[in-house]
Formats: sequence, C-alpha cells, structure tokens
Amino acid sequence: MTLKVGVISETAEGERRVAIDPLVAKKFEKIGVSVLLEANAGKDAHFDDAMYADVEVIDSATKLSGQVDVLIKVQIPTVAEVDAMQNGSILIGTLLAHKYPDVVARLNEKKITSFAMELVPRIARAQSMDVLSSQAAVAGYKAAIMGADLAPGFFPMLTTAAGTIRPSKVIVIGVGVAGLQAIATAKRLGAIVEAYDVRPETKEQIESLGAKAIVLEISASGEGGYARELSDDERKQQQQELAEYIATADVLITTAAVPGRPAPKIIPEMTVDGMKSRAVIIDLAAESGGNCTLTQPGETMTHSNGVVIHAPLNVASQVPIHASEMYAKNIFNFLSPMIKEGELALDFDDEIIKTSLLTHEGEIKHEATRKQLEGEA
Amino acid sequence: MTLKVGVISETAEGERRVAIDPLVAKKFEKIGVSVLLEANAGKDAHFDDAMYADVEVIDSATKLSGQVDVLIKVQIPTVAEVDAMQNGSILIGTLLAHKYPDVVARLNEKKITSFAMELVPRIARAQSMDVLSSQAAVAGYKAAIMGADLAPGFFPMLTTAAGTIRPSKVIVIGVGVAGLQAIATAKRLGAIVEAYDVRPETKEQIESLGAKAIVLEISASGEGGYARELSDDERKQQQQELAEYIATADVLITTAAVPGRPAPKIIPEMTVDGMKSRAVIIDLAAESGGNCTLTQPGETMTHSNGVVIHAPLNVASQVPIHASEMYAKNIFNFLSPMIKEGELALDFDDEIIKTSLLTHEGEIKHEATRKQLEGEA
Amino acid sequence: MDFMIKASYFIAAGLFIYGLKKMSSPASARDGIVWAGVGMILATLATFFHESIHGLTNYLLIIIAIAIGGYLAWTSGKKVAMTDMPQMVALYNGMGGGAAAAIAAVELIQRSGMNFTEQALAVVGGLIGTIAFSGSLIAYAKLQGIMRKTIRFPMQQLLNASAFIITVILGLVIAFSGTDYGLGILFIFFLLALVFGVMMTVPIGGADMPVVISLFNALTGLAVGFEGYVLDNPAMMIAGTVVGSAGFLLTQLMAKAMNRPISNVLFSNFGDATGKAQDVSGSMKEIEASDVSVMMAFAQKVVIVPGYGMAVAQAQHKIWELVKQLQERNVTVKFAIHPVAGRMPGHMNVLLAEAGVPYDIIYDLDEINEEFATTDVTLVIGANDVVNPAARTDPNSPIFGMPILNADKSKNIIVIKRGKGKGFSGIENHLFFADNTRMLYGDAQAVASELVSTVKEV
Amino acid sequence: MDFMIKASYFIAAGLFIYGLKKMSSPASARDGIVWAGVGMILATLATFFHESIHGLTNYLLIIIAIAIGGYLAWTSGKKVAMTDMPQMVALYNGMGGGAAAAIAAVELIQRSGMNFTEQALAVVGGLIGTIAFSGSLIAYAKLQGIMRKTIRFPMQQLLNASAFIITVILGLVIAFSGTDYGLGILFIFFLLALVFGVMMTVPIGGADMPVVISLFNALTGLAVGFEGYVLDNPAMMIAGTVVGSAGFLLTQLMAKAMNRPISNVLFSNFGDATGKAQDVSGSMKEIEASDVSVMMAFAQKVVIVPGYGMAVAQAQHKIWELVKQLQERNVTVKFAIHPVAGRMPGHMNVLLAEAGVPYDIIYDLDEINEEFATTDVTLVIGANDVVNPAARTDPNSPIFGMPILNADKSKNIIVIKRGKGKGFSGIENHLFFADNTRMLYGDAQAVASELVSTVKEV
Amino acid sequence: MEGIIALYIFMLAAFTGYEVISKVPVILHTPLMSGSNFIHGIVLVGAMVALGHAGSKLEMLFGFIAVILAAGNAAGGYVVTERMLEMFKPSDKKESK
Amino acid sequence: MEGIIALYIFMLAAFTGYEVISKVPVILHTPLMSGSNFIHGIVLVGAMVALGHAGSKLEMLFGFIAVILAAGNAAGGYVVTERMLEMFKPSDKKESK
Ligand SMILES: NC(=O)c1ccc[n+]([C@@H]2O[C@H](COP(=O)([O-])OP(=O)(O)OC[C@H]3O[C@@H](n4cnc5c(N)ncnc54)[C@H](OP(=O)(O)O)[C@@H]3O)[C@@H](O)[C@H]2O)c1
Ligand SMILES: NC(=O)c1ccc[n+]([C@@H]2O[C@H](COP(=O)([O-])OP(=O)(O)OC[C@H]3O[C@@H](n4cnc5c(N)ncnc54)[C@H](OP(=O)(O)O)[C@@H]3O)[C@@H](O)[C@H]2O)c1
Ligand SMILES: NC(=O)c1ccc[n+]([C@@H]2O[C@H](COP(=O)([O-])OP(=O)(O)OC[C@H]3O[C@@H](n4cnc5c(N)ncnc54)[C@H](O)[C@@H]3O)[C@@H](O)[C@H]2O)c1
Ligand SMILES: NC(=O)c1ccc[n+]([C@@H]2O[C@H](COP(=O)([O-])OP(=O)(O)OC[C@H]3O[C@@H](n4cnc5c(N)ncnc54)[C@H](O)[C@@H]3O)[C@@H](O)[C@H]2O)c1
Repeated sequence: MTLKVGVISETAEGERRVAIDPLVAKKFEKIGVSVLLEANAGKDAHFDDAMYADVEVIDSATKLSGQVDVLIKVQIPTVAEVDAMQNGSILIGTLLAHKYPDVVARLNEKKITSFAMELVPRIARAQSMDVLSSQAAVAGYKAAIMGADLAPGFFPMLTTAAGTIRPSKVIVIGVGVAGLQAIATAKRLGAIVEAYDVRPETKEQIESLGAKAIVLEISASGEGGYARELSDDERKQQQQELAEYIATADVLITTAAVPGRPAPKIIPEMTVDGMKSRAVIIDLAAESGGNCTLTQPGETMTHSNGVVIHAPLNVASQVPIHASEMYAKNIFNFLSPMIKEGELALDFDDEIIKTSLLTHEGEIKHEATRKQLEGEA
Repeated sequence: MTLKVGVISETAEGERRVAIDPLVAKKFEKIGVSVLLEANAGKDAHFDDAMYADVEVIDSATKLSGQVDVLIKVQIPTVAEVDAMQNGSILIGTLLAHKYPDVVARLNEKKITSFAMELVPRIARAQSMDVLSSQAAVAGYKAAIMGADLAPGFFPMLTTAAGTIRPSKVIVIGVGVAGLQAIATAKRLGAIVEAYDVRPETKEQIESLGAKAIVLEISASGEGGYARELSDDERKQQQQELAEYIATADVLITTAAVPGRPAPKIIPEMTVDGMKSRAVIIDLAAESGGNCTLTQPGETMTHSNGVVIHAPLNVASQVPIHASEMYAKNIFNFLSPMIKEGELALDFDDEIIKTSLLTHEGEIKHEATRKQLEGEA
Repeated sequence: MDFMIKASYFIAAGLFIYGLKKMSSPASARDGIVWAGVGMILATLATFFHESIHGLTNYLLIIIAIAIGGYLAWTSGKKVAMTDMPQMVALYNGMGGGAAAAIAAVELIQRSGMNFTEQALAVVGGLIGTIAFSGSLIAYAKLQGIMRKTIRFPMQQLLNASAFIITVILGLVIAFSGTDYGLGILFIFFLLALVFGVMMTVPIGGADMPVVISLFNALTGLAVGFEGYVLDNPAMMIAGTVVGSAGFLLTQLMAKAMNRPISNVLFSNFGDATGKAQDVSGSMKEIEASDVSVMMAFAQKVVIVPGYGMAVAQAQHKIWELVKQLQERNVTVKFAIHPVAGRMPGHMNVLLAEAGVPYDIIYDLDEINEEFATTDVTLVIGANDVVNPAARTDPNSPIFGMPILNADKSKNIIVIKRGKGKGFSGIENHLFFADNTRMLYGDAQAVASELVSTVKEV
Repeated sequence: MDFMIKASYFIAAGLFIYGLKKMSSPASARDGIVWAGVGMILATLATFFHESIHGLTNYLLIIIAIAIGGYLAWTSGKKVAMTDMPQMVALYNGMGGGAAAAIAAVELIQRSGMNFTEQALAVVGGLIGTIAFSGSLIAYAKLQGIMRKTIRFPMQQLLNASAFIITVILGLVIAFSGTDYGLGILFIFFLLALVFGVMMTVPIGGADMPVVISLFNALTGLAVGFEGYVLDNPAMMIAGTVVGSAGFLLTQLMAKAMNRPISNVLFSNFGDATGKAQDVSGSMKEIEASDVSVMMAFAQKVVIVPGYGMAVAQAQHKIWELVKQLQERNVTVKFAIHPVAGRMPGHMNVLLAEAGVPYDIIYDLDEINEEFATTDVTLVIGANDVVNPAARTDPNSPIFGMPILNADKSKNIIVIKRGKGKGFSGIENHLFFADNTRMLYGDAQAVASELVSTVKEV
Repeated sequence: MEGIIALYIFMLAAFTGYEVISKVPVILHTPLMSGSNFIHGIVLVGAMVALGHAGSKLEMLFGFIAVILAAGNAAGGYVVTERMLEMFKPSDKKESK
Repeated sequence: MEGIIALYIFMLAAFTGYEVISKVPVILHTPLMSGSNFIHGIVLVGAMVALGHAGSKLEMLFGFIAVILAAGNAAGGYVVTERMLEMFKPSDKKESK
C-alpha cells in the first residue's frame, strides 16, 4: 500500500495559502506517494483542482483526514481537524505550539507524530525546508510593495517638466530575511534605503544590496544567526539614536524579531511623533506584537500626526501563489528524505527530525512546549 | 494693490490633491502675488497650513473666493463655489467642461475668465504646464504599484532554497505618458514587461525602457501625438491579435485613450475569459469608461474565472503629495507668464491662452463646449 | 679605442630600442626619452675618438657645428608653445633628413671607395633624406602659418610623378657609374630631390600634416639607416631602420585614426581643412573617441546631458562606467537632466537608476544651468531638442520658450549621435555647428564603450 | 649559388620570426607554425648546395640521417596521445641540444681553423647543448613514467655545483688552448656535461617539469645560436637567439604562473608534485586576468556562478558587461544561481536584474547542474559554500547534504575572491585546490573590470 | 663574421624573441614552447654542414648523430606543435575586431 | 660589412620597430613620432664622421651643414619630446594599469 499524503483547506481567517501546489503534488506522485486533496483547497492560491494532475480530490476534509498517513497543513489545525485524523498518523505544519496548547494536547492524546516546520534547525542542509525563511522572503517583498502603495508620494526620483520629484527614503529596521528582501524591493523602486539591525554582520549584507547601513553604538548579536534580547538601558539608547534617523523616513518597515519572544519595541510613540506626517510604517513584526508600541496587530491606524501605521498579519498569505509554492517545496524537501521506496522511515536521531518533532507516540518532544503544557496541567 | 490668488479645498469625493503646494505658494509670493489659502486645503496632501509660509489662511472657502482675483482649483468647482466668486475674476483648473455644462453656464453668466488646463496645447513651450502629462505620469506609476499589490504572486524572479519563482509578466496597453511610466515601474520591480500601442513610434519608446514591444498588424496614429479612433473591423482584428498576448499576462495595465472620446474597448469579455485565473487588470482608462468591457469605473470586481478587474478613478489623487506638487508647478508655469509686475496682463493672441480659454467676458470661447451648450439650449 | 667606440655604439643602439619601447607606454614614456638621450650622448662622445676623423680644422668645425645646431634647436624647442609642437617636430625631422642627405653628398663628392651596394645605398639615402628635408620644411612652414596657401593646379600629380621619375633615373645613373659621375649630375640630382619634396607637400592641407610629418619622419629614419651602412655604422643602421619601420606603422595608424588610407592623404588633395574652417555657414566637426577621452580625462568638470538617444541605445550602463573612470581620475562629473529629456516624465531617471547612478550627482535644469559656464566638457548623449539654443533665440522655432540646458555655454561640447537625425520636434540644432562643438558619431552604446576603453589608456 | 643559399637562409630567418609572432596569438597560431615550417624546408633544401659539403659519402650520410631522424620523430609525434605532448617536446628539444653539441664536437675535433671567439662559442654552445640534451632526456623519462623516482640525497647541490665548475674549467682550457688540446680532454668535457645535465634534473619533481623543459628549450636555442656563429650561419644565430630569449621569458612566465621563482624550481627541490598530487591537500594555483580572458574568449560554453562576494563587491554590472562581450564572440554564457547564494532568498536575482541580465540566461541549480560536465569554463565570482564539494562528499561537514552547484565537474574552474576568506559556513573549500581550478584574486568588481578590458584585447 | 656585428645580431634577435613572447596568454605557453622548440630545429642546417665537411670517421660519426638528432628535432617539433595548435582552429566564432 | 649581414640587421631592426609600436595607444602617437624623430638624430654620429674625414672645401661645407642639421635634429628632438611627455608625469591621478 502506498503512502497517502493529504492536504485540506486552510480554515484560518484570511489564509489563502495551501500546503501543496500542483508541482509538488506531482513530485510526490513521482516518488510513489499518493496525494489526497480536499476539493478547492488551492482555490484561494489560484490552484484549481484541475491543475493537480493525478491527485485524488475528496469532497470533505474529515473524510480525507481519516484516511491519510500524513496530513500537511500550512497553519495549525483546529481541534476538530485533529479529531478527524487517524490515531498515530503524521501531521506537518507551522504549528506554533505555544499559541495553541489545546491542539497540541489533542495531538498528543491521539499519539499523532507532529512536526512543527518553524522548529526545523537553521543548518545548511535544512535551508531548503526553512519555512520561516521562505515565508519571510515573501513578507519582506510584500511589505515594500505595501509601503509604496500606502505612501502618498513617489518612491523614485523623477525629473519632469512639472518639477523634480525627490526620491522617498525608506528605512528598514531588522535586517533578517524579510528585512533584506524589503530593502531590495524598495531599492528597486528607486527609493533611498537605509537599514538597521542590532547584529553587526548585517552591515555588509545591507551594503551588498546597495543600501546604506545605519550604525548605532549598540550591538546585540546572539547565537545561531538570531538576535539576543537587549537590556532595558540598551533598548532606550537604541530607540533614541534610531529616532533621529527615523524622523527622516517616508516609509518605515520594521521586521525586528527575537525568536520565541515578543517583538522588541523599538519604535515608541515618541519616535512616531517625530516622524513626517506623510510617513507610513509597515510593521511586519505585528505577528509577535509589533516593533512599534502603537501597533495594533492586524489593523491600519493613523496616528494623531498623520503617520499611518499598517500592521498586517500573515503577510505571506497575500502573495498566496508563490508563498504556497515555496511552502510546498519546503514541505517536500522535509518529507521526501523520510520516504524510502514509498514507505515512511523516520530516523529520530537525525538532527532535523529530532529538533522539529513536536509530539510523538504520546509524548511532547519539544522541551519548551512540554514545559508550557505541564506548567498548565 | 497686489494680485490675489486663492486656493480652496477640493470637495470632490476622494480628491486628496490641492492646487498649490507650499513651494509654489512661495514662488508666487516671490513674483509679487499674494496667496490666500482655505484652512486645511492641503491637509489630505500632507501639506499643513503651517508649511505655507507667508500665506493668508482663511477659514471659509466662500469668504476666500469672494476676495481673490484668481481662483485655482484642481477639479472643476461646484455651482455653489462659482457663486462665491467675484464677477469677472479668473478661474483655473481641470474643468472638463463637457461633463459639467451647468457649471460652465454659471461661469459664463458671472463673466468669469476660466482656463481649462487640460486644453493647454501640447507644444514644446507648454510642456511645463501640461497637467495631463504630469497627472498621467503619477497614474502610470501608481498603476504598476497597484498591480504589484493586487497580484497574488511576485513580480521579480527569485531563486531560493524553496524553489525558483518565475517572474510575472506585465502587459501594458496604451503607451502614452501613463503607459510608459507603468512600463518603467513594472520593469523596475523585475517583471517581464510587454507593451502595445496603436501608434508605431511607441515601439522605439517601449524598447528605450528595456521592455518588449508587441507589434500587431494594425496602426492608428493620428495628429498631434494623439491616436485616432479605429474602425470596427480594425478594432476586432486588434482585439483578437492582442488576446493571444494577453492570455499570458499576470498583470494587465490598460491606459489607451483617444482624447475627447470614450476609451476604446480593447479588452472584450472573451479576452478576459482567456486570461489566467491569477491575473489582475488595472484599467487606468476607467475615467473615460475603461478599455475593458467588463470595467466598472471606480470598482474592483472579480470575473467569473478569478481575474480581478481594478478600475480606479482619479488615480493621481492617490499619490497626493507629488501629484499636487506637479499640478501646482504646472499652474505656476501657466499663470506666471501672464503676470507682469504683479499685474495680470493677458495676451489673448498667445496660442496657449487662446486654446485653453473656456469662458471669457460672458462668451464661451471653447468651440466644442459652446456647441454642446448651445445644442442643449 | 676602436673597440670602445664600437662598444659605445652597441650600447647606444640598445638604449635606443629600450627607450623607444618605454616610450610606447604612457606610464614609462618619460623614462624612455631619457634613456635614449643617454645613448645619444654616449655615441656622440665616442665618435670624437673615431679613427677616420682627422685634422684640427675638422675637429673644430665639428664642435662649432654641434654648438650652433644644438644651441639653436635646444632653445627654440624649449620656448615654443605646446600647440606649436607638431611643426617643431617637422622642423627637426627635416634637419635630420638634411643631415643624412648631406652625408650622402659628402661621400658621393669624395668618391670614397665605396662598393656598389654602398654607393647605391648612399644614393637612395641621399634621395630619401633630401625629400624628407624639403618636404618637412614645407610642412613646418604650413603649420607655422608662414605658408598659408595650399597650391593646387591641374595635372599636378602628373608633374610630380615626372619629377620623381627623373630624379630616380639620375640616381640610378650615379649609382651605376662607379666613380665616373660628375659633380654636375650630383648637383642636379639633389636639386631635383629638393624640388620634388616641396612639390609633393604643397598640395596637402593643414589637417593632414601630422600624417605627412610622420611619413617624412619614417623616411628620415630610413635615410639614416642607409647612410649608416655606407659609413659602416651599425648603430645608425639599427636606429634608423627601427625608426623607419616604426614610423611607417605610426603613419598608417595615424591615417587610420583619421579614417583615411595614406594614399588618400598624399595624393587626393582631399583633406584641406584650412579652406573648410573659414566656411561661414559653419559645419559639424567630427572627433575621435580617443580624443574625447583625453579631453575628459584631463578636464576639471564634465557635465553629461543624456537624452532620448541614450535610452534608445540603452547606453546608461556604459555611461555610468565611463563616469566612474573619470571620477577615479578626480574629474568632477555631473548629470544634467532636462525635464523633458526622453519620451516620458522621468525617463532619464529610470535609466540612470537602473545603471546605479547615485542620486547625488544628478541635477535638474534649475540646479545646473548656471554651471555650464564653468564646465570644461559637456557630453551630450543622444539629446537634441533639450540642448537646442533655438529655444532661447529663435522666436519662430516650435520649441521657442522651452527652457533648455545651456550646454552651449560650456567650454567644449561633445555630441554623441548616430548621424544627422533630428530630435522629437524635428528641427535643426545650431549647437551642433558651434565652434566649440564636436560630433562623435555612432550608436550611443557603442561610442560609450569606446570611450570607456580609450579613457583607460590615457 | 652561394647567394641563393644565403638568400634562403635570410628568408628562413624572417619566416621563423614571423611564424613565432603569429604563434603568440591564439587566432593566428596555426598559420604561424606553417610559415615557420616553410622556412625550415627552404633552409634545409638550400643547404644541400652548401659549398662546404663535399664527398658523396657525406651526402649519402646526410640523406640517410635525415631520413632516420625525421621519420622516427615524425611518426612518433603523430601518434602520441595529447596528454603526452610535454614529454615529446622534451625529447625533441633534447635532440636539438644534442645536435648542437655534436656540431661543436665535430668542429672541435676537426680543429677547423676557428679564431678565438669562434672556438670559445663552440665550447660554450657545446656545453649548453649537452646539458640540454641529457637534461631533456631525463625530463622525458620522468614524464613518460620511465623514471619514477625523484632522486635526492644530502649535499646534492654541492656535488652538482662542483661538477658544473669542473666542466666549465675544462671548457675554458679547451677554448684558450688554440689547437693544442687533446681528444681526451674533449671527451671528458662532453662526458661531464652530460652527467651534469642528468644530475641537475633528477631531483626536480614531475609537476615542475614543464618549467624545466622550457628552460632546456631556451638553452638549446642559445646553443644553436652560438654554433650558428661558429658556422657563420646568421639564420642559425637569429633563430637560436630568438628562441633562447623567448624561451627564457617563457620559463619565467611559466614559473610565475605557478607562483614560484625559477630558482625555487631548479634548486629548492620543493616542487615535487608527484609526491604532492597524492597529497590530498594540494595547493591553490593563481592565474592572471588576461589568461582567464583568453580561456573564456575561446571557450564554447561558460557558466558563471555568482555568490555573496559579487554582492559585496557590487560587481554585477561589470560581470554583465563581460558576459555581453563573450556573447559577441559567440560564447554561450549562462548564469547558475544557487538557491542560497548570497544572504537572502533571491539575492543574486535582485543584483542581476539590476544589472539588466535577461532572465533567459539565468538558470537555477536543477536546471544547470547537469551542464557543468560540458562546460569549458566555470567562473565562480565570490561564491564559496554553494560550490563546496564537501556538501556531497564529507558527511562531517556542516553543509553536508546541501545541494551544491557542481562547478567542480567542469573542465576549468576560475574562482574570483579577495583572498583566503571563508564563506558563510566558515569551512575550507576543496574546490579551490583542485587541479583544474585557478584562483583569480582581487575584489570582484576590480577583477571583473580587468576581465572586461582584457577580453577586449584577445 | 666580425664579433661586434654578431653581437648586434644577437641583441636584436634576443630583443625580438622577448617582444614576441611578452604578451602571450597562458594557454599558449605550451604550444609556444613547442613552436620555439621546432624553430631551433634549424640546427639541422648546421648539422648538415658539419657532417658535410667532416673528414675523419669520428667526425663523421658525430656529424651523423648531429643530423639524426637535428632532423628529429625539426620533424618532431613540427608535428607536435601542429597538433597542439589544432585546438586554435578558426571556428565559426567571430574574430575580435 | 657584408651586404647579407646588413640585410639581417635591417630586417631585425625593422621588425623591432614594428613590434615596439604595434600596441601603442592613440594619445602616444604624437610623442612617439617625436621620440623616434629624436632617435634618428643619431645621424649626428655619421655627420661627425663625414665632416671629420672631409677633404675638399665642398665636402667640408656639406659636412658642416650635416653636423649642424644633425645636431639640431638631436637636440631639438630631445627637448620637444621631453616636453610632450611631461604630461605623462606620474601625478596624483591613478595610473591606468
Ligand atoms: N520627457 C517627456 O515627457 C516627453 C514626452 C514627449 C515628448 N518629449 C519630447 O522629446 C524630446 C526629448 O529631447 P531629447 O533631447 O531627449 O531627445 P531628442 O530631441 O528626441 O533627440 C534624440 C537624439 O538622439 C539621437 N539618437 C537616437 N538614437 C540614438 C542612438 N541609438 N545612439 C545615439 N544617438 C541616438 C538622435 O539623433 P540621430 O538619429 O542622429 O542619432 C536624436 O537627435 C523633447 O523635444 C521633448 O519635448 C518629451
Ligand atoms: N541565500 C540565503 O537566503 C542565505 C541566507 C543566510 C545564509 N546563507 C548562506 O550564505 C552562503 C552563501 O554562499 P555563497 O557562495 O554565495 O557565499 P559565501 O560562501 O559566503 O562566500 C562568499 C565568498 O566571497 C568572497 N568575497 C567576499 N567579498 C568579496 C569581494 N568584494 N570580492 C570578491 N570576493 C569576495 C569571500 O572570500 P574572500 O573573503 O576571500 O574574498 C567568500 O569566500 C551559504 O552558506 C548560505 O547557506 C544564505
Ligand atoms: N544558517 C542558515 O542557513 C540560515 C537560514 C535562514 C536564516 N539565517 C540567518 O538568520 C538570520 C535571522 O533570520 P530571520 O529573518 O529569521 O530573523 P528574525 O525574523 O528572527 O529577526 C529579524 C531580524 O531582527 C533583528 N533584530 C532583533 N532584535 C532587534 C532589535 N532590538 N533591533 C533591531 N533589530 C533586531 C534580528 O537581528 C534579525 O536580523 C538571518 O540574517 C539569516 O542570515 C540563516
Ligand atoms: N508635444 C509634447 O510635448 C507632448 C506632451 C505630452 C505628451 N505628448 C505625446 O502625446 C502622446 C499621448 O499622450 P497621452 O498619454 O496623454 O495619451 P492618451 O492618454 O490620450 O492616450 C494613451 C495612449 O493610448 C493609445 N491608444 C489609443 N487608442 C488605442 C487603441 N485602440 N489601442 C491601443 N492603444 C491606443 C494612444 O496611442 C496613447 O499612446 C504621448 O506619447 C506623448 O509622447 C507630447
């Protein structure tokens, strides 16, 4: 019997992505895995059922979940969706366990082996499975586009018969994957781009995109390519130094994040007060609370001085085609090495599997999540 | 007594521009003209009253209109606004007389000398007064940004660990001022851009931006840099040939227009049916009815096959800062040559004044408008 | 002693070659001339000990002659203006040719026991040297403005050819007649050669003179080489021949740089630039990319005016490369963008941004128009209407009243375009005919590449 | 007759120079050898009429000897594998040296009335020729695998030096003793020279052999030139000297390309590549930009692998210019973009798009990895991790399992980077040590400009 | 020949050899080495003369050896160079201008 | 000197001259012309010899003229060349490599 992999529609609000695109579906078929798809699961990402060749399309998510060995999702399933799954089957998705303890508990009860893609370690070999990177790239691009769209002025310089238009200045705070992509996109559009990150190595990276690095006196590089949290004093100093730069920005894109922690509040109200009335803030860190103290995640608000603060959630989902394609490719790269001749063969010693494993055989394998849940119990 | 020029808030819905920006206000002051500004007239364009140095700010539009020699507007005033003006004073704006016969009639009654900026002839000397060009440039840029924002995929190519994203194809129909700007902006963002216009000389212009020109067998260049209208047969042939190209587009931006006539319907429903479900149409011609038969001016609708048709009105107003700046500059370039030592000195033999003059001393000077009104009467 | 002299000659010959080699690269050129100079001094000093020099009178004469010739040439060479250099080269070269001819004359008058080969080479060297002598002097006179007219008449070439043939026949007679020739025939031979040198040079116009001078230079070299054989002096043979062959190649390169075959320069009487420049209507004057490169490389400030042609040619990347090179040489470079350059608002901005030109060296009309007066070179790339002074001066022009970039106010204007194509408004542009404007024809991208590579060589 | 022979020699000498000149440029190299060949045949045929050849026996012997030597060399040269070419060059060169030595021997045995200079040059030519002879044969034997061991022992250099000094002293004795020397001393002299040639070559390792062969080639040239003087044959003098001087320069260039001074090759016994090639570590070999340009200009297919270094150097515009130049020469050029090249997804795309590289020559890993095997030159620009074969081969490497661009599979790999800097993952890259990899050091932008200008000159 | 004249010839020839090589690209190093190896095959001419005027048996022997070796140098040098240069055959590629 | 040997020297020298010039940049054309003009000033050596062994008055006259002219060639050629080459002084500007 061949391995069955299933994909159901995402039910979270505003979610337009789908966990597998037609191309990856075909790749799965090629390695002897059969793919089951809930009808219209890819519709919002512009993948019609008809585009999935050789895939078994099933009307109901419940029916589908009940017969697959591996269920693949973009976001964490609801408890009901977990209930529909077979005991002991496998779940792969961006599970954000700490936010949904009840779902994790249910997964554990049903002895489901669940993998959280966001936990995949950031080692070279796993780059192709790194959903954080792929979705952040999408978000960074989109953030710059949003900035250009919301801004009441041009990005590029334009010399015309009706006067010369000066280019906009875009400042990017937090130069991770998303930040770099935002820099690149804003630069392309002709804006003057400056960027800041606590990690000093980002300076060269910013310059490698032709943008200007803002260098403060404070540094905060941590382990494994992530940033560490700053002390209160440090944060204050950072804020003040930055505020001066930010006052000159027409568009401010913030992406600063510290994994597993709320986003650092780098932009206090005072800084916003100092900005131009035409300025626009795109706070990509909204998902983890936002880098601006005024940010209301998911909302767009106008500050008293006219500054617009846009704090979109789930930005990648706004470019559903490519976000889905990349997500699906990540999943395939993650799952396919576990499949030997059409059979699952999990090597629990493998670093990638070990680290991304959330629940397995009734145990919560992810330290932090277990502590959180046990603490609760 | 110095000449008084007045600017009042635009009252049309969605209009964010203002007819004079702080820079031009200062220029007027420099040549001895005093500028009166309705309070908060520039607010939507992010020009606070405080930014206008040396300008007399007046609370009420009516009060203001009653004391200025020249009233400058972006859009045509309402009848009430005309009523507030002094008899025999001057009005400058984009008057689109054929759409608002009642206002024109009232202007005539009040013996107001009114200039319609859109009638300024397209001669070399008048390029700096050409509001059609300046606002079209803004619209073209914005159209490409809108396209990028509405598209469910990336514009540029991206080779990533999660697969390679192929660039989007953007097709621009109608390569006038707006079309060229849209081409340039979409190219900047990394899209593959193709463009089509009936005028053959646009081929070289398209290529001068690094984009590819679509060449059909049909040509329709008319006089004075404008296009002529096509015969029915020609239009059909054009549509069919174009449909094949358009089927490959991810974003379609249409800007085709024939001055003084409804926009040519180049994109029939059939063509839209042939497009990809992910495709987005930005119909910049919406103002004059749209290039697509499905277009509903001012609306965004989704066609049965998923294609989104966005038909924004008054696009320039969405980039209010620079659109206002350019508009103001145009006005200044138009008005300042008429001012000699702080006094108005109109030379009614001057080609520019002659051609743009709408009403003067109780006469409707613009041929077409007079005919239209007299026909009505 | 003899050995020492020979060794000195040997070393001098080596130094000449070494010096010439160094002179062929800009970085080492100055060392080159010094080394060659050392060789010259060495050879000259050694010659004072030459066995065949005899008699105090002769010694004295030698020293006096050197003093006179050397002093006059040295001082005149020192004080002449840089712009007059070419004619000085012609003058000194003519002297060299004359010297070779005079040597031949001495040997032929003396009938100093030459074998046939030697005698023949003495004659040939004498002929060539004499032609180079009188020809160079004419070239000098023309460039110096002493002789203003370019003399031409019908059948001129036929006459010249006849004169040349007669001279050659006389030469053959002398060469073949052992010691039996009379002084008379020798005299006529040299006279005819002198006359021929004059005749062949008078019809050539001033603009072609550098090529002609180079040719005479090569001829002098050859003559010196031949007389070297006569005098059994390998240093002269080598130095002369090296110069001869280098000179012929150089002549060819120079003619090629002017885009004309040498034969055309020498015989067609086509290149009369003196006549042309006086034409009142004005004319478009062409220029070579390499010369533009030198102009820009040594300028203080260069302003670049791009237009629609740059867009059509997609030359923006090349231009930016060029600018970076100029910047490396500390030239100040600015871009002047006209509000309606190109075919859409901001056309030039888009292209320059694509090429990566930073915003801070891009200026618009109002910002830069004052600066043209202090600009050394304005490089107009595929722009036309936006630099057309008619907009300021000609009320009947369709573009009258349009503000333009005052490129015409700068010291030098270089215009890159493909040919005589008009701009958008379809009118003539008087800027192209201005005295300080030079046209650099070609597709903007191709021309820009050429500029890039030639600037590198400066 | 004598004149005809001399003329033939003259023409031959001219053709040799002309041929060599043509051989120094890739486009004309093949014509060059043909012209040189024509010269050789002419000179050989003419020599049959040489006045000093007498006696039927001698004629017969000459013809037989030519037939034997010519036939054997021709056939062996024809059928040898391309990879064995270097040792064949060594072999034939040794034969030339031997011939020069044998001529010296004949002349010295014959005591044919030489003046001092001639005798001295005969001795020097004989010495040099003999060394080149035996040394070349050893080089041949080593490369051919006949002699596998590299013999080294303590005090070797001292011994070699002594042998050389004794040989030279013997030579001086012969040269200075007029016709008074005996056959015995002559015999010992040549024997010692033979032995010295062997001794100086045995300690040198296989990898250095090309340099050594080039040196022997120059020596043979010199020997031939000297014997040419002895035989009063200017063609031999010129050909020999030209080869001698060209050969010394070539030796130097080759040593430089290996990043070592010649002295090091000859005396330090350091460059034993036979031993080394088995050594896994290998060494990084540098290359000049101009050589890379030639390689690429004559390649069929070039693949460019950009990495983070290109981004840091902002070299994308230059690289694209380079590519356009190659395309003009009909070289197929493709960009290979690794999924994680640079520091963000799509980093390379952004830069290449900025430079204007069209999408259709940009390939991603899956599309292009098969193609490396058929690629002539892979140009790696500031990339490191993404072409590190350790990802395939070394399970302990932190990047093991990451798919990489198989640059190592292509025929030649050129790596541009500033120095020994590691990539993002901080590990060594064995690709840089591969036999077919050459390092082109420098900032990517600067190097790319250099490539652009040198490709133009090819 | 006079020694000093020989010196001139040596100098000029050496300079010529140096100039010809000085701008040569690396890929031509080996073919050029081989080509110049062929050119000193002109030693054949000398060997022929040496053997031609050889008197004693010993001289003849050495002369004979000289000719064999020299002929080998010339013939082998040519073949090998020709084969190496085959890869520079003018292909359909455009020549640089 | 034997004619054929002279021929060799002429050939080698001609080749040398050609080679030295062949890769020269355009801006060096004029200075090089001037430099080579100086080099044939070596005719001075010949003129000195000619005047030195002149016998008759006529010979002396021509010899005298020869030396004057030749000295002018050498001295003037040097000065002018030197001045032209002054602009290639290594300045603060970066040299092209
Ligand atoms: N910016 C706008 O918004 C806009 C809109 C519409 C019209 N216009 C008008 O367009 C004009 C713009 O002026 P401009 O000075 O930029 O351009 P222009 O006056 O149109 O002149 C362009 C020049 O470039 C040369 N050219 C064309 N292709 C070339 C190539 N491949 N390489 C080298 N040269 C090339 C042409 O001469 P050859 O053929 O001899 O090469 C031509 O004379 C103005 O008249 C303006 O009013 C502007
Ligand atoms: N693409 C992504 O999304 C992403 C994100 C994070 C990390 N990464 C990692 O980044 C790495 C990318 O690999 P890569 O091959 O592109 O780069 P790399 O492995 O980081 O190597 C870059 C090389 O470029 C050289 N270099 C730096 N500056 C230069 C300059 N100005 N001129 C010439 N050379 C220069 C450096 O050597 P010298 O110092 O000797 O010059 C260095 O070895 C991978 O390990 C990948 O995993 C990628
Ligand atoms: N090893 C790999 O293969 C691999 C894969 C993906 C990412 N990475 C690296 O990891 C890094 C982070 O990636 P990410 O985008 O997921 O990071 P992230 O989303 O966790 O954080 C975004 C950025 O915010 C910055 N930041 C945190 N606190 C800040 C503060 N107070 N002020 C300013 N900036 C602050 C961080 O330095 C980081 O650059 C990237 O730079 C990338 O190079 C490595
Ligand atoms: N002389 C000047 O100084 C000056 C000033 C401004 C504009 N212009 C020229 O005028 C031209 C038109 O300017 P605009 O942008 O205001 O034009 P527009 O807005 O009136 O029309 C836009 C474009 O639609 C095209 N079009 C019309 N019918 C079409 C059809 N059926 N199919 C396809 N395309 C069709 C037209 O050719 C035009 O290019 C520009 O190209 C510009 O060069 C000249």
